[in-house]
Amino acid sequence: MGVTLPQSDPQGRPEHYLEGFRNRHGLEESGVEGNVVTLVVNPNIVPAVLATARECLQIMHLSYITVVDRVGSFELTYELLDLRGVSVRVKTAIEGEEPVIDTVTGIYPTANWHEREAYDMFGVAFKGHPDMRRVYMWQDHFDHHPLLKSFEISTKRTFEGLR
Amino acid sequence: MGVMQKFNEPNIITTSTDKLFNWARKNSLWPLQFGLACCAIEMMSTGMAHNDLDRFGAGFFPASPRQSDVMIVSGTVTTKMAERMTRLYEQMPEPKWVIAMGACAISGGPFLDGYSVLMGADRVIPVDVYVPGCPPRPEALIFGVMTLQKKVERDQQVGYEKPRPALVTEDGEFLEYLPEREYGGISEGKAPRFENIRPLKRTYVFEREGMPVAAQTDVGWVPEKKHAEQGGGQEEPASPKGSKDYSAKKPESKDES
Amino acid sequence: MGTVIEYLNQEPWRFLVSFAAVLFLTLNLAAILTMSERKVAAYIQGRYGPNRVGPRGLLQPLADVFKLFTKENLSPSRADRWVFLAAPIAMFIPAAAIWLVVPFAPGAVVADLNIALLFFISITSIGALGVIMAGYGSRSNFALLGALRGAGQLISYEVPLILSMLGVAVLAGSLSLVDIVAAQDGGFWNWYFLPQFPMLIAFYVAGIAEIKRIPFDLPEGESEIVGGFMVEYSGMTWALIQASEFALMGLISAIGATLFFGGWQPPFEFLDFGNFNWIWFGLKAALIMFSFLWIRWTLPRLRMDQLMDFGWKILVPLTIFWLFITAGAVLAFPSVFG
Amino acid sequence: MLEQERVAESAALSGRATERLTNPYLRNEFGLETIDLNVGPQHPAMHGLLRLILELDGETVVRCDTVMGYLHRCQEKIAENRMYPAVIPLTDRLDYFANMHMEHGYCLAVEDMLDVEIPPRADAIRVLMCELMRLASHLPSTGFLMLELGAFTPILYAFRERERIQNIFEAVTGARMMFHYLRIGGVKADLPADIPERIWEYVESLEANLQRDFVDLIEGNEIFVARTRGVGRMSQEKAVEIGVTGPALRCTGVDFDIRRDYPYSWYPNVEFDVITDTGGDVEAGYRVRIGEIKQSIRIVKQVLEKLPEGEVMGDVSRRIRPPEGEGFGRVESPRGEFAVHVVSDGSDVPYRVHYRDPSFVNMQLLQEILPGHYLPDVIAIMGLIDPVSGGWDK
Repeated sequence: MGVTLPQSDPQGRPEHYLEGFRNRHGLEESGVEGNVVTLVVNPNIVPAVLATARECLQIMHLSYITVVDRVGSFELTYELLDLRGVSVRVKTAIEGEEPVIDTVTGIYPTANWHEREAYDMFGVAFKGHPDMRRVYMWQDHFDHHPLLKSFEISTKRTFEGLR
Repeated sequence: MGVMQKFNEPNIITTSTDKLFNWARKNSLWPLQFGLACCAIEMMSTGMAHNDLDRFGAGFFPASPRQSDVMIVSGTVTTKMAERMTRLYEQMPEPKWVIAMGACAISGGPFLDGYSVLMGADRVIPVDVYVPGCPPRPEALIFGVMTLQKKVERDQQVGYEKPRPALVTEDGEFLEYLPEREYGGISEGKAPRFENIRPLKRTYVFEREGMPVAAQTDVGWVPEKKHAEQGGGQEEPASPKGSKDYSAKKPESKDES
Repeated sequence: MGTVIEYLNQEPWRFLVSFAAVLFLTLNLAAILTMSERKVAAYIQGRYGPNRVGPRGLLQPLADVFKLFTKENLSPSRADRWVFLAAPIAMFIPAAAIWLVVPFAPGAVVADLNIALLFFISITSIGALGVIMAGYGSRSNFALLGALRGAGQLISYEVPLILSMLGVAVLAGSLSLVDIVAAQDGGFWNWYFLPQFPMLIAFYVAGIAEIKRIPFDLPEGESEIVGGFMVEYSGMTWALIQASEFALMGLISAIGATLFFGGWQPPFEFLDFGNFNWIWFGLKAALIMFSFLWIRWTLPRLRMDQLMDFGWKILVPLTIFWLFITAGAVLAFPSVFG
Repeated sequence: MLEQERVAESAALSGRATERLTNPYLRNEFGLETIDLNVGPQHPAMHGLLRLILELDGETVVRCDTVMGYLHRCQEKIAENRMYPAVIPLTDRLDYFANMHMEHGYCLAVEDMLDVEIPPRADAIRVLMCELMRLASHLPSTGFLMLELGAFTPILYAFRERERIQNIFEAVTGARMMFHYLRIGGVKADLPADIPERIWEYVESLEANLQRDFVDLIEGNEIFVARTRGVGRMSQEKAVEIGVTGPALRCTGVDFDIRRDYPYSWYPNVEFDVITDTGGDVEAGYRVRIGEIKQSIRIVKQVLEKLPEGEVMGDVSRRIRPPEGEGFGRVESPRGEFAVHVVSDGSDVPYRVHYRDPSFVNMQLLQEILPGHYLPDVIAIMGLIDPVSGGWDK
């Protein structure tokens, strides 16, 4: 049985998706510009939001998970594509130095390695992840998370003049 | 070569056998299939039809290190790969050479401030020929192989002591991993030079017929006048600005480098 | 000068001198074949082969051999040393020994055994033993996999090899290669490749499998298990294994030329050179060797289960079926098939 | 002494290694007597530096674990340390078989933040270069597939074609592989005068010998069919679930192509059709790639016919300081969907650059579909995904 994809012209679909999310979850912010639906959501209901995206709205593809280290807090962006022109961005912000969030591997199995990479680079712990290991860095004696702003590299160029 | 070790300075027997075996080794340098990154693609196109490395007898790329003579380090050596690279270097049988191909293998290249990149393959294994470029053109790699052939031609079995690979400490005891300090230094992006690798004496001179003697330096042609005041840099070895001794203290003091 | 040849013709010396000549032939054949393989591969792939060493690259095998002489002979620390070192010898024996029974020219055969085919079969199985010893001896997973594949392939492809040769033995009525070549005299229409064409195909394919070349390259799966059983060998031991592989290739093509293309028999009566007929034998063997090289650089590799299916389910029934037909033909028309 | 250290080390890492040292006839939880084969970082068929730890029962793979990071070059950390235009040469070294696409992805992401209007000629040149790069990447990937199946000759023909494309790239951009030709807002320099004819000639010659060198030589070969039909077969749900994109997804029948579904740059003015296949196995992947080569040739011809006039660089100030916010770029690279997410904090240096590399995501297939295959099939499936280690290790 093949995968059924929505028809090709993304006319009313972004609004339809926004409706689907609005009446199922309490969203902090939400907006539609062009073919992109942007949602800002509380971290603990992220798996629920993605579950509705996957089951109810048939958005099949999780493109990537971006983690941004806003020094005090971490900003996660889940980019979902429905493979026919519309993309949905679910954004959350996790406070504190030790970010912990539920995993979405159960809903989108492709998130497995994205979350492992996020853990390896930022230390974001994903509760319930099948094998939470480092992806890139060597396991034994490297206990830093390199992409944190606190991990200084010695040849940091300072752009005072241009800041 | 038991009999060769008996003599301590070259004589008629060793020089003639050297000439024969060096001719043989020069003409059948089998590079190990050790492609790391983008330079591996240029290494492959060197072996392909357009510019053919097989013409020099070096076209047979054995996949196992046991049957190869040259290790062409083509690409970025990360710290995680450095340990594998030294193990591969150890597994190669003795008359072995290393060509560091590409800026990454020479000195870390465009990833200078990478936290997991080893600043050059010569930090862990002795390198014979450096082929600059990012990635170097296939012709440059062929020029590197020809340069290595010239170096192999002048090899001597007696009276020339090859530098020890990195995984063997002063008293000859094997190390399993790179020493802790090696990891530490790297994560701050300024890995110290590994001090018990003595830099190779740069005795190599590239003979080009018809060029003035001064031009035959290894640092490329230098104008006559400038060359003179440089003290004719050809004789004394161009050692780096003084390799610092890092073994004693932990390199956490930032101001030192 | 005549007396020296007289003296050398007596039994103990004759065998020693001819065995030395055969060994010299085998090693040189291996060297020539490595060079021709690289050149043929190059021209198939649209590039020049080695042409910098000596005149047009002809000294390349010499350079390779001398370099491999002076290579350090490593053996892994956990390896079983004696099995590790005995394996190349066990693989080189069949390649060197079987040349004794091959008739090069009329009357020019080292040992005219009347059971030459039986001798050929029994000695080639030592090669299979050599592969297993090499794989087991070097104690690495890749070598173990290569050895098990080699054992499976070599032993199971000896069956069609034997059956395909029996057809010729039935026709010629004797196992001795000299008689088989003698039975094929007259023009090329008397050669056995016409009545035994399916057997020739089976022999050719089983021969490729016997010498472990693509598409039956599994023991030394270049891109899967890196070097197969040869992964831990370096220097002279590796060179001996390579030499045995190429010599066996030359040998299989020589035996093929003898059985199916009438050994040193000229294709037409008037082309008979008397004692110089070995030119025909060399030409036929060279053509078969070239076809092995040609196939190596065009076809991909089979998988282990496909290899086994092809061997047992296609080659063996084909050869048995054609063996019955040959036997029936010989019984039904004794005059025609003599 | 060395042995004990290794045993202690492996005891720390995973228990099974130590048990195996003491009891060689160890059975795993399925009751199978398996050996651990370490298809290590340096392997002729691993498309770069990937280490597969295969648990083999005989020759069948029982479990597969991938270890990556052997070419982790800290691209994202260095990108946070460079000014916006200086990151472009770094993106070339991401997926070094599709350099143009990487640059294009990053430039689209930054242009998404700046409100700059890219001249149509620059867009057309970008599409032309990207399609030539797709040719120069699909041809060697079919060649590598055949190399891993054991045939040594197709890779030579593939690289002969790639050399010719690289000559064209050298004439246009000045470099063979690391072009740094795209700029934020347009393209560095206009095409030289004779380039359109040269590209047209080359594309004609490629169309002629594509049939002779690649399709006739490979497609009908029984051994190729035996080795690839039904190998690595995956259903459409499994492929979409794992997030596979590019030829590996299209070979299962899902017709998703970013150039058509999320149109960018000049692709709306070019017609081409998305090649899909129903097999879902390695042979289908090969057929999809050959089909895409033909489509790329068609696109290149259309772009050459309708190449618009005008300058090639939009009006972008020399110092690029995008306003605070985020930029998104998504491009169809030869291996799948390459997406870039740039976060800027109003300064000259990107605050965070995140690359979504297709090889990284497609490689999750290995853990899903490998168990049950033979060892040679593992190599064929690597040919289906055709990952590049610069991409997945970033």
